[in-house]
Amino acid sequence: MSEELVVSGRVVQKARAIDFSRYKNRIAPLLEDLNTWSRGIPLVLAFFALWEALPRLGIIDTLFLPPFSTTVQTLFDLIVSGKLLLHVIVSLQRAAIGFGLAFLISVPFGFLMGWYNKFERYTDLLVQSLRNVSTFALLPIFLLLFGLGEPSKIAIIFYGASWQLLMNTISGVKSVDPIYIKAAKSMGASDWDLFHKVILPASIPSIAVGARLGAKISLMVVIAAEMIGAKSGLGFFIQNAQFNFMVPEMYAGILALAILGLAVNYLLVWVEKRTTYWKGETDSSFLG
Amino acid sequence: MRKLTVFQKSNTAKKEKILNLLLGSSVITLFLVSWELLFQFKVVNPLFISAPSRVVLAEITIIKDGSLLTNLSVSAKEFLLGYAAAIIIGFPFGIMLGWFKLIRGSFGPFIAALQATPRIALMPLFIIWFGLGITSKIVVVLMSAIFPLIVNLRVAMTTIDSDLIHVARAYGASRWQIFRSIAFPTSLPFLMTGLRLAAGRGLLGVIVAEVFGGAEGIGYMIQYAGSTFQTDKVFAGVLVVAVTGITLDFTLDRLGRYFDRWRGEVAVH
Amino acid sequence: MDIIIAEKVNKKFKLKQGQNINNNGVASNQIEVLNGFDLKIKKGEFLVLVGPSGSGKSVFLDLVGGLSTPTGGVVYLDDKPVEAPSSKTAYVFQQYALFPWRTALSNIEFGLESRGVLKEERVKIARELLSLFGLSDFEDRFPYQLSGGMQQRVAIARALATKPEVLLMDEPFAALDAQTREILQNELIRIWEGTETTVIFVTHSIDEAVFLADRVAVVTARPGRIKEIIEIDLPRPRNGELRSSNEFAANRHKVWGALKTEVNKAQQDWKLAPQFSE
Amino acid sequence: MTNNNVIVASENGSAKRVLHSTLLTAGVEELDNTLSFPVDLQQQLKLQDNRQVKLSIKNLVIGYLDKQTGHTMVAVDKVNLDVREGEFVTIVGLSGCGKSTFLNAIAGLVKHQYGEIRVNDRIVNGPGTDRAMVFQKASLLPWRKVGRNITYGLELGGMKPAEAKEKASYFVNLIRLNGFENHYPYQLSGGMQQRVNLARALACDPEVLLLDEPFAALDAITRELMQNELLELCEKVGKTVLMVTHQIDEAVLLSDRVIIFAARPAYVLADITIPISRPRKGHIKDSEEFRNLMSRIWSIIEGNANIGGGI
Repeated sequence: MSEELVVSGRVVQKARAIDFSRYKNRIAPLLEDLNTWSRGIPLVLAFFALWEALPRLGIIDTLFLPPFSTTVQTLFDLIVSGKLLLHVIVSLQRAAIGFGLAFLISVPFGFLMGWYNKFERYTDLLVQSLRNVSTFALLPIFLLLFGLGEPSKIAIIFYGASWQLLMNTISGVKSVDPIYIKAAKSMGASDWDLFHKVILPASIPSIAVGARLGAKISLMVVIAAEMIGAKSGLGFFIQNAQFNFMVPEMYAGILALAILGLAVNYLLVWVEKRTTYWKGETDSSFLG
Repeated sequence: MRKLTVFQKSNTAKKEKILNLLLGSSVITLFLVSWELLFQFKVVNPLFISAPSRVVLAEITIIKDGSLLTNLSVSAKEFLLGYAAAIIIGFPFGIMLGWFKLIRGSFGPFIAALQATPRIALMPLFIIWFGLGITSKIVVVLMSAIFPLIVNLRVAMTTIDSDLIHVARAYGASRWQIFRSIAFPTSLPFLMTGLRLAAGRGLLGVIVAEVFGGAEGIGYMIQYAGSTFQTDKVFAGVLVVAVTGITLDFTLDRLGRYFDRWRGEVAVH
Repeated sequence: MDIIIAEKVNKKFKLKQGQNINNNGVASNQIEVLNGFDLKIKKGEFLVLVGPSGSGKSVFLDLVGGLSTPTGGVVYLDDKPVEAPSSKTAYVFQQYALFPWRTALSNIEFGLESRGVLKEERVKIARELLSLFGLSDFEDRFPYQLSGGMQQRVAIARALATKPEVLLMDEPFAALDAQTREILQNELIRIWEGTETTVIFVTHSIDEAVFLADRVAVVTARPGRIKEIIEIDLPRPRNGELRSSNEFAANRHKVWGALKTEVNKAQQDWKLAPQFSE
Repeated sequence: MTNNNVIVASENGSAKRVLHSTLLTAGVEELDNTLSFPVDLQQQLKLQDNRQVKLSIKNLVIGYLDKQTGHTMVAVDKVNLDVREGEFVTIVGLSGCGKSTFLNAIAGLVKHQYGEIRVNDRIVNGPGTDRAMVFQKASLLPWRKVGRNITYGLELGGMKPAEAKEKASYFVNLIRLNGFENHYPYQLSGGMQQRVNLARALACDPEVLLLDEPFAALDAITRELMQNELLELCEKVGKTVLMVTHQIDEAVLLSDRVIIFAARPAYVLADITIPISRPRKGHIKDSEEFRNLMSRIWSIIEGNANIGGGI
């Protein structure tokens, strides 16, 4: 109840000042996030309790569902012994190489397709057709072509992740507001200026979303590829556990994968926000 | 700002479209012809890479011996049941998730975790639970298809134009009336997008499920042909999957545009 | 001494694929926005273009700015035909068009960068302009952190940074609320009266036109050409009080009189346009 | 709510007043004794008018919680206002002075803390069909065609679509959009959309029509045309209207009375009768009488802004 609040005009001024500084405050949205998420806690706890109770009470056979504590214990043991880490690193490595290649090739190609109308007219139909060929249906072909080793896995990750990156780059370039281009031209910007000072930064948000979705696909494809033909990696680990009926290990593997997936997703959402800091949106929808 | 009327079905638009199609297919033809030539001149190993002509022959063979029809009907059944289940569960769930804050908060962590986990890793789990039969495959399709629906409907509910809600309230609309006259129409285009994405994912789910633990279906056929080095048959199977996917996508896209017609496309100058 | 001369300028647009408009009942994919547009603009004057929507006022600015070329006729800038964006002109848009990924300061620097001005010099010029508009405390803000009025001030500063001879302003205040608009008009006239820049200003607001202009050029309904040029005989320097004077009202009356028939014509046109239903 | 978290901030002449939340719940007399306002002479002159009072606002106080400071701030401070049948009253004031909040409260979209709103002598609390609001943005339902947008309010009120459709054609005529019934909103220009918005409100046949800066989103020329159109329309249908605007010329052109609100919190600074005879035409804007009225209103607003510390 400070004195300055009494005079009306200044109150308005003050509220305005606060309004601007709010954008720099990074804690508020975080707190809001936490607040939303805290509502989820009861249900999450209930879920874990049920997971623990059902097998313990003999309602579900422990062969199908080991109790939650057993699963966590197994996961813990696997982490401590370093067995799991090895598989995780192998999987991440494959995903990263495949994704990196996709990024290096798709993004420049996307710029070409987005900017040069003629180029797109020729290539669009082919791209659309190939994009619609299910990655998993192609898996046997990749195996035939590249054998069971690393190249086939990286090739298929590359194939899976490329399309999303390509599509998002194209739409990013195409949706650059023409007024920016007009403004830059009116200030005498050269073609190179136009590209690296306007089109590139303007399409980054869209590319960042493409990268996030592409990374998700990479993770999915690497697991799939490892489940079919590999001797290492998280996918192999889970599949192997199932074959040998090591049910707790299988659950632990899936749990580890869920955690890994969440971590990767959060990381990418963070990267996305960092690259688009100038948009000033505090949207925390990583569900998309 | 002034709007210009757009006649979507004008002759010039049609001509442009046909031209684009011609240009595009010329590139595809080039692609196919060079593939065929590479094969004919033995530049590639025929064991690994088939040729367009041989794929067509294989396609005819599997149609004639009935194996395509048998496998296709199995896959279709798995897909349709899983897809339907995804709609039945995903539609109301997505709407509730967007409309009620409490539900959003409660289920948020589960959805985030499930979304972030590659669903394929759950495949061994489903096999343990539901066996190697059709049920586990339906569940995979369901799990693949449901998230695009949920996410799209949730987004639809949270992006409703607040000005419209304001208007409705000013005219004395009840919460149910607001839902029916504003939230529902808003969500329709999102629903169509969701359905389209879900179809793509569901199709992917069918193939994955059959490749991994199937004894019948298109995915199994491809997988089996691959492991026995019948390359032509692999490509024939892939072609069937691709054509199905493109057809489904095209149909749902058209349907989506119908529900989106009030948005219109206008040029502003 | 005329700095800009437009002679018999014609401009037609081909619409994007799939778009047609209705020209007196005939569907066409060409639209004629300027036809026989003649105008001479004196060095250092403040010229305002008013006219109904779609009468090609903005298109004329694009032609002067070298962002597009006329279909027929010539636009001369300093006796040379305009063919490409020139360093003598600068543009201010209704939508501000600030680059959202640049801060206020580096937005102002943009035009100077293309001209190869050194970093130190650029920052110095940009800071001076920011302080001229009272925005010194906001140099590190991104556009989304600024109000509409502030964004437009930065945009004007960005245009002035290159010391243009001709400033092209395309409805710069149309997106602002009534009060901010008046404040910015006052600010613009204060700053402009201290320079020798020629301004071509497009607006829909008659009050704005009368308040700012040396001369108001009324443009006809599409296809646009100059219908009438009205000298505004109000004294300078001008300030907000002028708005309620009788001379102001008299000038306003003159402009509205010239404009009214054109607006009505455009209205007819506009009712014809969307002539299809589902 | 604790008893010390309300700070009413307003500066009226030289008196500085601080109102505690206890007062918000106190009786009328106590409040009336605490705060007395200079009543403009014209207000008393108004009493001779014996048309029925359609909308009556007494001691209206609207507060809101300022999330930054956690204090309850007062947006509208004890406003009294009577609008008689067929009268066109306009509220002007600086942006953010609380006039839109005031209008929203009358529409029932914002809760008021104290005082009462009566329509036809009946206390209203919440939205109702006796009032209809026209917003600044046309906010038409984009998936409905023009005809069904006009009948939206009627349908919410439970009217059968067939019956509503009949009504729609009358209003389509009224706003001169014949032939556009089957167009989607995106196919209309801004001015046309706003006309549909107006028709949607009129279709509900409200006792009081509320206009919230109805033409602020339009370009200047369209705005002038729309003002003329509204002038004509109002003289035709003879509705009781309460409008909020930024545009002083708009206020003077259209209104019988112009109410000037002080800035934040809002209270009535002045109530000015516009003595221009009806029917009016748009060109009266260029008359000296009109300009004088405008500058008089402007000087009151400006004077208040300077006292308030400047905006």
